[in-house]
Amino acid sequence: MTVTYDPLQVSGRVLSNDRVGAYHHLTVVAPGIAERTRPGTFVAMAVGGEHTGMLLRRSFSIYRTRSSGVYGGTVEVVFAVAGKGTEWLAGLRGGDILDVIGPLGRPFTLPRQPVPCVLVGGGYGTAPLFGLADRLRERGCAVHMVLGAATETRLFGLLEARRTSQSVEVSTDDGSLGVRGQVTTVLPALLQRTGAPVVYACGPMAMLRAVAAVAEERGARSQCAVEEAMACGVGVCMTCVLPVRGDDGHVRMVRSCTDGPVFRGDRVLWDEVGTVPAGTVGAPGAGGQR
Amino acid sequence: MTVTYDPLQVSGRVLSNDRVGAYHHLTVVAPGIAERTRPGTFVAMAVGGEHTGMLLRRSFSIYRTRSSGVYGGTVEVVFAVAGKGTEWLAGLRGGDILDVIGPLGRPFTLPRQPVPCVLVGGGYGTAPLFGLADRLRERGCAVHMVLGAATETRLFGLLEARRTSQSVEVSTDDGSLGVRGQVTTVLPALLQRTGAPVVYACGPMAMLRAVAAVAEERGARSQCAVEEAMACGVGVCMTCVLPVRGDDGHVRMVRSCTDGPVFRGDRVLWDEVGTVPAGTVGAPGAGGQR
Amino acid sequence: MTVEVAGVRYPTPVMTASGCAAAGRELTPFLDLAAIGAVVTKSVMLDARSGRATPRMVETPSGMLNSIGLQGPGIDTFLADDLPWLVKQGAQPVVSIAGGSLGEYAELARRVGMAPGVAAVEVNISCPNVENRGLVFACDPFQAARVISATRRGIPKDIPVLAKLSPDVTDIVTVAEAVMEGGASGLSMVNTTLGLAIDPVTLRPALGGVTGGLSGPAIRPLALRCVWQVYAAMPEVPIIGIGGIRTGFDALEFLAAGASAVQVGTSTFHDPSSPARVADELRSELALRAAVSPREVVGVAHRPAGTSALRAEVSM
Amino acid sequence: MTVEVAGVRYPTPVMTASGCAAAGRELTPFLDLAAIGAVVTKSVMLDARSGRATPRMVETPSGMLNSIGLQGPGIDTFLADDLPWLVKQGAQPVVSIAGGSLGEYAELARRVGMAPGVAAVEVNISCPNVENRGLVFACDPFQAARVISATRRGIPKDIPVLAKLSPDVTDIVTVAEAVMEGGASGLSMVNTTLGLAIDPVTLRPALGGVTGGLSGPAIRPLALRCVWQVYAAMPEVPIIGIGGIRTGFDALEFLAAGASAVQVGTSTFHDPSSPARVADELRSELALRAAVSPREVVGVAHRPAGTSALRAEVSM
Ligand SMILES: Cc1cc2nc3c(=O)[nH]c(=O)nc-3n(C[C@H](O)[C@H](O)[C@H](O)COP(=O)(O)OP(=O)(O)OC[C@H]3O[C@@H](n4cnc5c(N)ncnc54)[C@H](O)[C@@H]3O)c2cc1C
Ligand SMILES: Cc1cc2nc3c(=O)[nH]c(=O)nc-3n(C[C@H](O)[C@H](O)[C@H](O)COP(=O)(O)OP(=O)(O)OC[C@H]3O[C@@H](n4cnc5c(N)ncnc54)[C@H](O)[C@@H]3O)c2cc1C
Ligand SMILES: Cc1cc2nc3c(=O)[nH]c(=O)nc-3n(C[C@H](O)[C@H](O)[C@H](O)COP(=O)(O)O)c2cc1C
Ligand SMILES: Cc1cc2nc3c(=O)[nH]c(=O)nc-3n(C[C@H](O)[C@H](O)[C@H](O)COP(=O)(O)O)c2cc1C
Ligand code: FES
Ligand code: FES
Repeated sequence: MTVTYDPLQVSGRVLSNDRVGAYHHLTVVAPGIAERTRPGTFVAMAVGGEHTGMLLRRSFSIYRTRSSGVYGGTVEVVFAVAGKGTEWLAGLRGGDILDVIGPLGRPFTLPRQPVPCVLVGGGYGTAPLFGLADRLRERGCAVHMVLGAATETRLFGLLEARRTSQSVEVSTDDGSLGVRGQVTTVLPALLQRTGAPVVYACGPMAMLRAVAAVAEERGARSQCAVEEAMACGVGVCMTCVLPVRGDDGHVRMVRSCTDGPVFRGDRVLWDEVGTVPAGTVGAPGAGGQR
Repeated sequence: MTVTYDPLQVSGRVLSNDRVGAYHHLTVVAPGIAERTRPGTFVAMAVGGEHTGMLLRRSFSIYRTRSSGVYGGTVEVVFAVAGKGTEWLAGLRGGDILDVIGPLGRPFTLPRQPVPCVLVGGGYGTAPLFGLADRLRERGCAVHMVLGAATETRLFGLLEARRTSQSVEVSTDDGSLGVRGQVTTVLPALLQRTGAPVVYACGPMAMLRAVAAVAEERGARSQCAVEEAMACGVGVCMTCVLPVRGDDGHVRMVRSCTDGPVFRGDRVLWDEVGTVPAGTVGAPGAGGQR
Repeated sequence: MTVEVAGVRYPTPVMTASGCAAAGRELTPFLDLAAIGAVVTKSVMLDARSGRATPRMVETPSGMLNSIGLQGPGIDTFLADDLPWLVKQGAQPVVSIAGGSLGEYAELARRVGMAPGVAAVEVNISCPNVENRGLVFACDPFQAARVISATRRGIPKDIPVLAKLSPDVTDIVTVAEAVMEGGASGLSMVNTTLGLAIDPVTLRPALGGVTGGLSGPAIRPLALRCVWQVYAAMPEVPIIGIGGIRTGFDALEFLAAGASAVQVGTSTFHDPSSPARVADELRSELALRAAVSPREVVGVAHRPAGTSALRAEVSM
Repeated sequence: MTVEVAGVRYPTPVMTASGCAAAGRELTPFLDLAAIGAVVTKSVMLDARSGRATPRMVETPSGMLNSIGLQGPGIDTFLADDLPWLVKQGAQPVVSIAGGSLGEYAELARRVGMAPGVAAVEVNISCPNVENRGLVFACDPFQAARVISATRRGIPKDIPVLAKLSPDVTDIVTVAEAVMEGGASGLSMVNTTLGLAIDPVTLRPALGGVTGGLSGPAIRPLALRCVWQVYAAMPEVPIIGIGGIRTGFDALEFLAAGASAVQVGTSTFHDPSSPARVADELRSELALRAAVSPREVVGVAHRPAGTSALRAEVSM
């Protein structure tokens, strides 16, 4: 509904682009974006160069920002090569120009009280949690992290997590590091032990859904950053929707770019993502625009 | 009708890409192409990278080749930035990969006797004449060159011409170097002086037409390398045609990529390029494929 | 660079395209809504619509497919919230409406016709007609004309009604003639063309809605051809050119082919400042050709070679 | 990877597209003509044709426009020179014919029908009918069907006649049904879609022929949609998919949508080895999905989600 922050469109210069395990860590000089960034927001990057056939921007959670420095403010993202756009991004070298819009979307909501918090990241989904952790600590919240991935090389930020968090738990599907299993294998006990009333999560949809369910069972709130295919990233196209129950109890198809990417876990109809659930406001439409 | 040489398709590595006056001098490692190159043939380069919206190759006369070297055989071209494809080429750096097909087309026909020859180049059109000059000298022909351009910075290869040719004349439209005027301002006297029975020319269509006319007036033969927009460069699309009179006296729309780019100047219907002259074989077609 | 289209004056010839700018609000960080040609709003229907299931988009070479399904709040919310907001911003609101039946279009027109501040009404006729086996209005000259007359009746005389045509027809001139006879004040050309993509994992259609609308630079030559054909047949009819416009030169192409103004859609997703940037670039393209106003180039591509004064001024 | 289309077996499902490979000769430095699916030759007319004036092409975003005007040597030269040469190479020649009247198609068919070595005849019906105000045959189901029956009569029973459809129609299924009733053995889908571009210097149409055919990846979603619609209506009809195919996955998309084979056109201009390369890539795409033959994926996109065994094998 509302644009929380005024995003900027910046033609930035790439400062560095390094491999980190299975991921790429990209730093771009993008003055002005850092100052506006709050944890959980994202950037949308133009890919492919001027005469590309790829029209749509690619979205990435903001990993870190620096408001200034020798080169001016920077934005950092961590990404996996998933297709042709990220492949192009992976080929960027220092000095190349990159068009960035950000910050976009709504950030994680921070607790008013200094409560213990659990932060769950799946794969590169850990990236936006470090900025969140900083903010939480500033407010006196104890930060416990859970990092999960398919395999060890797909974990991101383990050392950083260990350095900065009260506790860190790790799960991998193949057991190559930490507990063999999913983040939800370790989450219930951690919630129990820490008594955390809130869980923050970023990662694949299946993980978010499972985390939201565990949180709900334990009476904790969850804040989940989702990833839906976005054509515009700024709220004008209506491609990025998912079914979310509003304060009024009604389910609506809600834009994840402007109303998200962070949603309350108990509000998303996880099982019905990819459908228009019966009873959604305006459903089922008879006919309509293709 | 026939493919004179077997072209190769090579994924080459850029060795260097330097500015030379108003032009760019690009050297690509493209093993195999050098051995097949004869003066007047050209290469077609893919532009824009893998996910580009630019589907068609760009054609360039071959300036020089080296059959081998530390890096393997190389091909060199000289080009002006004309639009988005050449702009992209201008941005290439050493080490970048470039897809090259060549050599394409028919070369200049060499005289059987060691006669004096006049070589006329307009702008970057001089580039393919140096290889031709080498071959002519090998056969004992005296080589006289005329270089023309709009202005001094658009002349290419003047020093090289001076170093290697019997005589060099220069014309510029603005008089910034040499004679003020066109190549045809100096050509008649040069033909007279040298008694050359053949003129070789490469440059803009208007220049070729004028050169062919002067040659014809003086009873000399001309060999002109034309530049028509080409979609395929290899003879399959029929986009690159111009009206040419054949040995049988009939005018046909002839492909400049496979039947050219070098044509006898007295065979091209210069005034009717861009039309289908009345009397052309198969003209006027009633209806037809769009 | 103001232009007049069907009696209404717009600050520039470059508007947003329906469905690519929502109701304008989200673009305010990137451009000044009052300074662009117009804000053409997302097609609104009578009632709230959830739209289709996701995935709703697929990127394609130099284009994209979308299958949104006209998600929206319904006309009453639109008229209560979005329209007054746009008017307050000083924007020129062109309201796009879409319906499933003649009655729905008529009712929409009645309500929009009573709202203050509407610059023009654009009628999206690329909708299935629920009363005619779901056939799209825009693909049938007769039905298309009926929708336009039903709409026209509800809209005050001084507000132009623009019929938005689909390119997916054998003969676009016939449809254009029909809607003009039906009472349209001008034409918006074109809507998306129907396309499909296959998902690499499921090998099923990639879009939730199976087929979707293809847009972006990929379709520009097709859209330009439609404008060219209709202008050639009816040079007096105001046309707004739409389809794959990304640069000022692209906009100029549409003007030369016969459009009096243009809309920028998909390009906004790449660069949200597009409608403003394209206008700036168009200004330079016109200056380069010593054209004093956009009007001067409208339809110029139809004049015999050499008869336009514009040519001589260019050196490219 | 052999496939059968309308009773003829081809070494691979990937053929050249008419007008994008001449009569095959020029591609020999880049691929083995005998190893590709088929060489579909440039549409040939009864008499020699000069074609249109240049410029004959414009590059467009992810596509191109062409206006060649069917330049060619005429059927007799073709049958005397090109066809025997192709047969000698061991290629599968699919002969494309084009005419301006029913009589011309009939006469072409008669002559092609007598020539040895023809694998199939493809009928390019995207030509103006000189006997019907220049209206394109392919845009009128009735005329399209008449051309096909006139052609069919001249061709021996064992040689399939493929009707090549234009996407520029309101309802492609109707045209498909008509040509099948007219006696077509299968469908080649699709030809180029009509487009236009403006020259930046003259501001006149950039093509000598004013409008031209748009091809390349830009039109792939449109072509796929046509194949999807026709297969959905007539799953038993053999379809050859054409339009913007550049990679093996693109070819797979067409198979999944319902094509039994594909043709590669514009991509050949970028990479002259395309018809062979796309087949190689298609082989990998099939292997990735544990499909043993191309047949297995034909039309798979139409089966309800989850019912195909292919899905489980992919990990992308
Ligand atoms: C809010 C948000 C935050 C994200 N944060 C990160 C991050 O921090 N690190 C990271 O590696 N990835 C992140 N992603 C996913 C990332 O955007 C996709 O991996 C990327 O768009 C794939 O582009 P591609 O061209 O490589 O893939 P292709 O498959 O070639 O892309 C084709 C189209 O589909 C879209 N698409 C494909 N996969 C996804 C996806 N998973 N999510 C959204 N759109 C997709 C692309 O944007 C593009 O439009 C995020 C996505 C969103 C929406
Ligand atoms: C046989 C041959 C030899 C050539 N040799 C040289 C050379 O040595 N040096 C050099 O600078 N240029 C040469 N050219 C011209 C060169 O190919 C064009 O300048 C180049 O294609 C322009 O591409 P672009 O993308 O920058 O321009 P754009 O205008 O963006 O190109 C759009 C399309 O038009 C075609 N096109 C545009 N201008 C020309 C042109 N003049 N000739 C042919 N096609 C054109 C392009 O190939 C492309 O398909 C040669 C052309 C031919 C046919
Ligand atoms: C995501 C999306 C949504 C659209 N929604 C509408 C719509 O609601 N009403 C309408 O008339 N056109 C709609 N269109 C079509 C555009 O207004 C425009 O006609 C078309 O996209 C071609 O222009 P473009 O290539 O500049 O996008 C939509 C297009 C897109 C891409
Ligand atoms: C330069 C060119 C010439 C063509 N000539 C013919 C032709 O003679 N007959 C025909 O049926 N199709 C012709 N076509 C259409 C192609 O065969 C094909 O249907 C179309 O280009 C779409 O496929 P593509 O995107 O792979 O090129 C031609 C296409 C191009 C680009
Ligand atoms: S991505 Fe366009 S509205 Fe969310
Ligand atoms: S460029 Fe294709 S035939 Fe000459």
